[in-house]
Amino acid sequence: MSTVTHSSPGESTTVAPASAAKPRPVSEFLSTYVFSKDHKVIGLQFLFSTLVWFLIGGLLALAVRWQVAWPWSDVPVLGKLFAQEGGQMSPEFYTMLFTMHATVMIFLVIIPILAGAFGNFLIPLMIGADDMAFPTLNMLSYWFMWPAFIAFGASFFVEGGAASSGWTSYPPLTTNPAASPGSGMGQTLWLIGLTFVGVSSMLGSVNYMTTIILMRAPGMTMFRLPMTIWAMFITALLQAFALPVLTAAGFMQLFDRSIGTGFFSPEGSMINNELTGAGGGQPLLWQHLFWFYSHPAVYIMILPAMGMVSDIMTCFARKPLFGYRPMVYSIAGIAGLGFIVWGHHMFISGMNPALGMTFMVSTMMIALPSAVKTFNWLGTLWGGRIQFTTAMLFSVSFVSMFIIGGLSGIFMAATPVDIFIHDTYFIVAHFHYVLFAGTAMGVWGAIYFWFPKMFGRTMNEFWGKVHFFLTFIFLNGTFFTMHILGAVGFPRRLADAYHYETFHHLQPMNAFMTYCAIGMVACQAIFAANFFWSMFYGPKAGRNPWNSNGLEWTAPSPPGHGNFDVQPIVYRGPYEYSVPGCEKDHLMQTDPPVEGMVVAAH
Amino acid sequence: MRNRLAGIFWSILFLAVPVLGVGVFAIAPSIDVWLPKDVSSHGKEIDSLFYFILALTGIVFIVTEMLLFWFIWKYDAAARGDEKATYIHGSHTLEVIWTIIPAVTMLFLAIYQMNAWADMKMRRPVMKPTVEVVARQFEWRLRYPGPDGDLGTPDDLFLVNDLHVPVDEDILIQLKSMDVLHSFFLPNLRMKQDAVPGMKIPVWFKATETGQYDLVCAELCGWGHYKMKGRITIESREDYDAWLEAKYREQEATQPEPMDEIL
Amino acid sequence: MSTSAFAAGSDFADGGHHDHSHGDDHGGDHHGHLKLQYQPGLPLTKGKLIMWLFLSTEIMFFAALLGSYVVLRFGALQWPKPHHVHLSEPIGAFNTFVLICSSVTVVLALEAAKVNKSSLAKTWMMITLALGSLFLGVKAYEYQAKFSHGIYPVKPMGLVYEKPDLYYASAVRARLSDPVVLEEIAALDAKSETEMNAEEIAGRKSLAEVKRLVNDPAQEAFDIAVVADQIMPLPADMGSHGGSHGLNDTFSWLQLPIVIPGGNMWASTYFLLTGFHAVHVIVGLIVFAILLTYNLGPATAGMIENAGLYWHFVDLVWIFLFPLLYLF
Amino acid sequence: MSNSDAPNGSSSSADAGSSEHGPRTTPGGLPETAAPAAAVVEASHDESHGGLRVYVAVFVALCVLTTMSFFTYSPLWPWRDEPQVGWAFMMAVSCTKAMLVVLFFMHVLWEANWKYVLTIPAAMMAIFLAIMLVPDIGYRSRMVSQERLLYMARPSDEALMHQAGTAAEAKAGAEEAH
Repeated sequence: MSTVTHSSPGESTTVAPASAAKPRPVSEFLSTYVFSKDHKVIGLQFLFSTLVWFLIGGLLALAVRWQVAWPWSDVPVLGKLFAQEGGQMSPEFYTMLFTMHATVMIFLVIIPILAGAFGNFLIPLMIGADDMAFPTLNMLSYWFMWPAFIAFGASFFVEGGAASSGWTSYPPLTTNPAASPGSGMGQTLWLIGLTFVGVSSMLGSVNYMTTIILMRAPGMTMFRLPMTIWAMFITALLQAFALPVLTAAGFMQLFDRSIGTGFFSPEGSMINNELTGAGGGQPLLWQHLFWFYSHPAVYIMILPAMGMVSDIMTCFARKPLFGYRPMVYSIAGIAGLGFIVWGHHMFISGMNPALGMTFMVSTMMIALPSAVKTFNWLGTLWGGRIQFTTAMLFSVSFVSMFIIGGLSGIFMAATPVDIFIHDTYFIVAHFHYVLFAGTAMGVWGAIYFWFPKMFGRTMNEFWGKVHFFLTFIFLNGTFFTMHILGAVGFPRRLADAYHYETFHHLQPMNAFMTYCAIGMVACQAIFAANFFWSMFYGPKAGRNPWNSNGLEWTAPSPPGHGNFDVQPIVYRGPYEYSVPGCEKDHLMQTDPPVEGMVVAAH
Repeated sequence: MRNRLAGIFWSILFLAVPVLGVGVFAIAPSIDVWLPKDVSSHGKEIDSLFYFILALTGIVFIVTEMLLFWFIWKYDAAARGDEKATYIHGSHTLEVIWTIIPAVTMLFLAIYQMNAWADMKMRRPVMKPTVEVVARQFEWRLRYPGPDGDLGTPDDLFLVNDLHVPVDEDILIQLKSMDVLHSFFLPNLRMKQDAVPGMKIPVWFKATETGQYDLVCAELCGWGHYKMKGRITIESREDYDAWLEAKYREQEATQPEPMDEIL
Repeated sequence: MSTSAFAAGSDFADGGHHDHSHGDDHGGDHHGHLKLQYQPGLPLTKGKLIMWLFLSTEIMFFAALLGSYVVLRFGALQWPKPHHVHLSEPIGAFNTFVLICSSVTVVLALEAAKVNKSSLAKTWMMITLALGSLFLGVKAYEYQAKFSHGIYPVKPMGLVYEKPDLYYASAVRARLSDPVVLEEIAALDAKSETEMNAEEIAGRKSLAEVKRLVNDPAQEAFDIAVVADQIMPLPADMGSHGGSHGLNDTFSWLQLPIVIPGGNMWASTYFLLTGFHAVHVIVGLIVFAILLTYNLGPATAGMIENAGLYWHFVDLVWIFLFPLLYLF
Repeated sequence: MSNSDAPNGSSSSADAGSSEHGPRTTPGGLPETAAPAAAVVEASHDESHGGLRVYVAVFVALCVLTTMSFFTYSPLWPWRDEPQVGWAFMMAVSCTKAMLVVLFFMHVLWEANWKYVLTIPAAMMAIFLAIMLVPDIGYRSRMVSQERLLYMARPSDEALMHQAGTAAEAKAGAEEAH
């Protein structure tokens, strides 16, 4: 196994020892580790919270898979909950499981781990700032997640269980408590939780943008920013503009549910032969408002991972990023187009078909920036000196998997094909390839990559690779098969589809996928063990264990309060690897220029 | 050659992605895990478009994944000796090429399918509805126009979950929902349309073969979503008329009063 | 010195927001970490930039609400006229005027603070606070007018029915057979005409007519419309809303269901829009109240400016809400 | 790529409009580019704009405009039968008022070019969202079901109410005359 030296030779810069941790009175524990305003602590708080929810979300997924593979069979462990039903899962419970799996994964894991954890940790470090522009606001953005954590968590224990109308929460199923007797309070808590996630994201995003615009180190122009920062910046932009719409819609739905307004329920609709109130609204209104946020949210969930993967990949290919500006423009393009394609979630929803046609064209166009990014990543690998570290393997697999997720998207962008595959497992396969095989792999890569900066120690490479290998195998086993199920038309969200003649023969395949899913969750134990073991006992990392270029690697590991012990001054972009005529194969952004060296600035 | 084996190992892992990926798609039809039998006239278009996109994405998939494999195989640090990585920031020409080619392809695809979409969802046949389907938790309520051919008259025929349509004729379904969102999904007819409360949405198709197939609800509609199962029977005009007649008589026998207060 | 120029670029930002002054707010003893210099970005202070970014998120928030209102309103086949729902245009116009005045006073407070006229700034700020409170007071009065007529967005309290149909008739019947109402009616019937004023005499007569009509098995749509008209007439023209006087007004205990075509959706959107606007006003007032505790000099000008930006935005939303809700 | 083939070590090809004349290698030179920017920050707070007179003028204009839109409510408004005219007029007035507030009270008139970057995308997106809602929600009656129509308030309901009102008035009048 090729490993990377952990002590950097390039570390001989001026530096004083890391700002020493002075012994502090116990009373300060809270302000330092709990209500800290330090972006790094907040980032780690986000990281740990989201990893816990990641585990919960994963377990929920396993329970979902169990029901899909072996419906109405006795569920291990969980079965105790259903003792009165003979250990089987009820369809209400199954509905709740997949709803909460998606909710937890999207709102409590992916978005906060990318923007909250990595955005917080990396933005000031990578742009050379001592902290966020508004540390208090930043702290609040973390603590506003807690009401959401509590609301979502508590909803499992209220009467009727948690929300069970899908993470899309389509009315009138959600606005009328009578429509789904299973979710009374749960759905309301869901909406409240969503509002808090929204407030938290909004606070975070305006703060990130302010920080990136105003607090870059001298010489760090916009086009010298690492891709991670560009991605975070544009993600913040997306959040700032799209999220308020969902917040507004969430309030409307909350009022529909609780006080009987009628924004989303039409007149004359009946539940169990009883009129549901005056109404006057339109269910499609929610869908439009919801997807106006949630489509950009899909990019919120992948752009930061794209940025981080670009940084990791250049570092371990020891090569400049291929096409820096096109990469930036394509992120911006994805974001811009992301706002005008939401209707492709609604092709068969009863939306005006003419509108569907316009959304189809804009959706097709979004393949462009995605293609540009993929080709540029390939271009980055081309001619490199690739080091197979765990972080690199995760990054490469991000590209490999994103290709699959991106290409399968074309199927559903084609409106006639979407008629058939909409709401089938084809969609499930598509977004799991983007969000799990894409984003989650990118996040793991980022954890392995920036772990030394977070904790001052490196993670174990061997077990990291074992973790990667198993995850990679199992994830493809789980999710690739879903494409085939989708081609049969196997619908999502069915507690039991085998009583349909068309889907009767798909049970063995689902069983196979469930085995893979169990393996996938199980092998995360390796990751967890590696993570915590390395936190305390891993080999000490120097400032720059990977010989990387970014500003964060000039700071001590872990950085002290204020991040930098020398004023970072930036002379070049972040991807100057293997510069001809330079002795080292990397040239940090802060390295002063040497006479006679030719660097093409981008 | 330090650690070349590791590079080979990981490269082959990534090579497995296109190999197995294509393999799965190649094997699936032969074990009958594939698009269900198509018995509609417009389904051909959807299927051929599906195959077209499959071929297109398949090629891109194979090419890009093979390139990925090749690059990490070839540019493994262990394989490159002391050689430095190529110092290059990108290529303007390449960027232009790989922007324009997908752009043209995508635009072609978008325009190419517009007609099919318009046929399926926009150019509604001019005729009276064959049947009205009202979705509700958790069943499909069907309402046939009866002898006079008009819906909403006292001679309407009411059935649940048992949809019959004549073969080789244009069918126009009037789709409604009584309570929440449902989705009218006929896998074998390649037809899917959400039923929205408060809306009356036309759905049309033409069946080409007789037989019995599934009618599935494809939009989450509550805890009983999974059991919202209907059947569609496609039969010849004579059989259809006879069936209608029989059902109508059955209804008259059991239900002496017209049910026009039911919506 | 060169460093100070940088410091000016970054630290001026803290004019208003004490969120981030190096070493100050981090609690404990981490003072004196390296003070970093920054690349000049936009010619804006941090506080102002984040306020503008926040305002753009607010634009989207109100865009969703207003957009929904507009499409729902114009998509409806029937929407109540302002005088059907007891909206008073002059009051709305007055409130617009109040908000505009408050916008001016904020600007004047800022100008005064910039030239270090602290007490003048404080006076303007007090006036702003007073105007904002006046706005809320008027708003509360308007809400009260709706509530007193049974127009709520809330289910059990709202009395609004969309149309005079069988459901409406049965709701009237149900209310009329409520024991409390029966008792009151009995008391009313027992009264002699000399104890009542003319209005009550007429009211008693029309109540009897209503009772007869809703219980008439042969009632027609027109009869139910007559019932609805007796309970709460829809004024035919603007300007006559003062004259819309029905049974519900004569006998406040009666609280019979009323008919306002399109009234439920109207109530939903009206309370949603004005409610969220009022919440923003309240937040603004809290900010102003906090500002008043400071010495309003040039040092706090940044803070006043940011608070002012927010307040102007709130004003801006009302500028669109007023015609959309009151005059359309 | 295209822009700035500046040799390695050139400082700050500064974005956001500040010029690129910073000295090459020495960090000490950097603040030279920074100084003008800092000056701009200062400048945006001096007394070169605004002033009581402008604010009062804007205030008067806003009051006049409010009165104008309120005028559509008065009996003197000539287009009582065509509400669309009034709507268009009121929206125009509102937009004018909004512009005045944004330009003068929010000082946008005197701001640098960032104002376009920040305000225009938000405004465009807001308008786009509303426009895209029109075909589905703005035309709710497009594919409306019979049931919904049955329960929906329609202009005929209002007409019926007015009819009832007129009848009641006539009856009351007759009684009085009697």
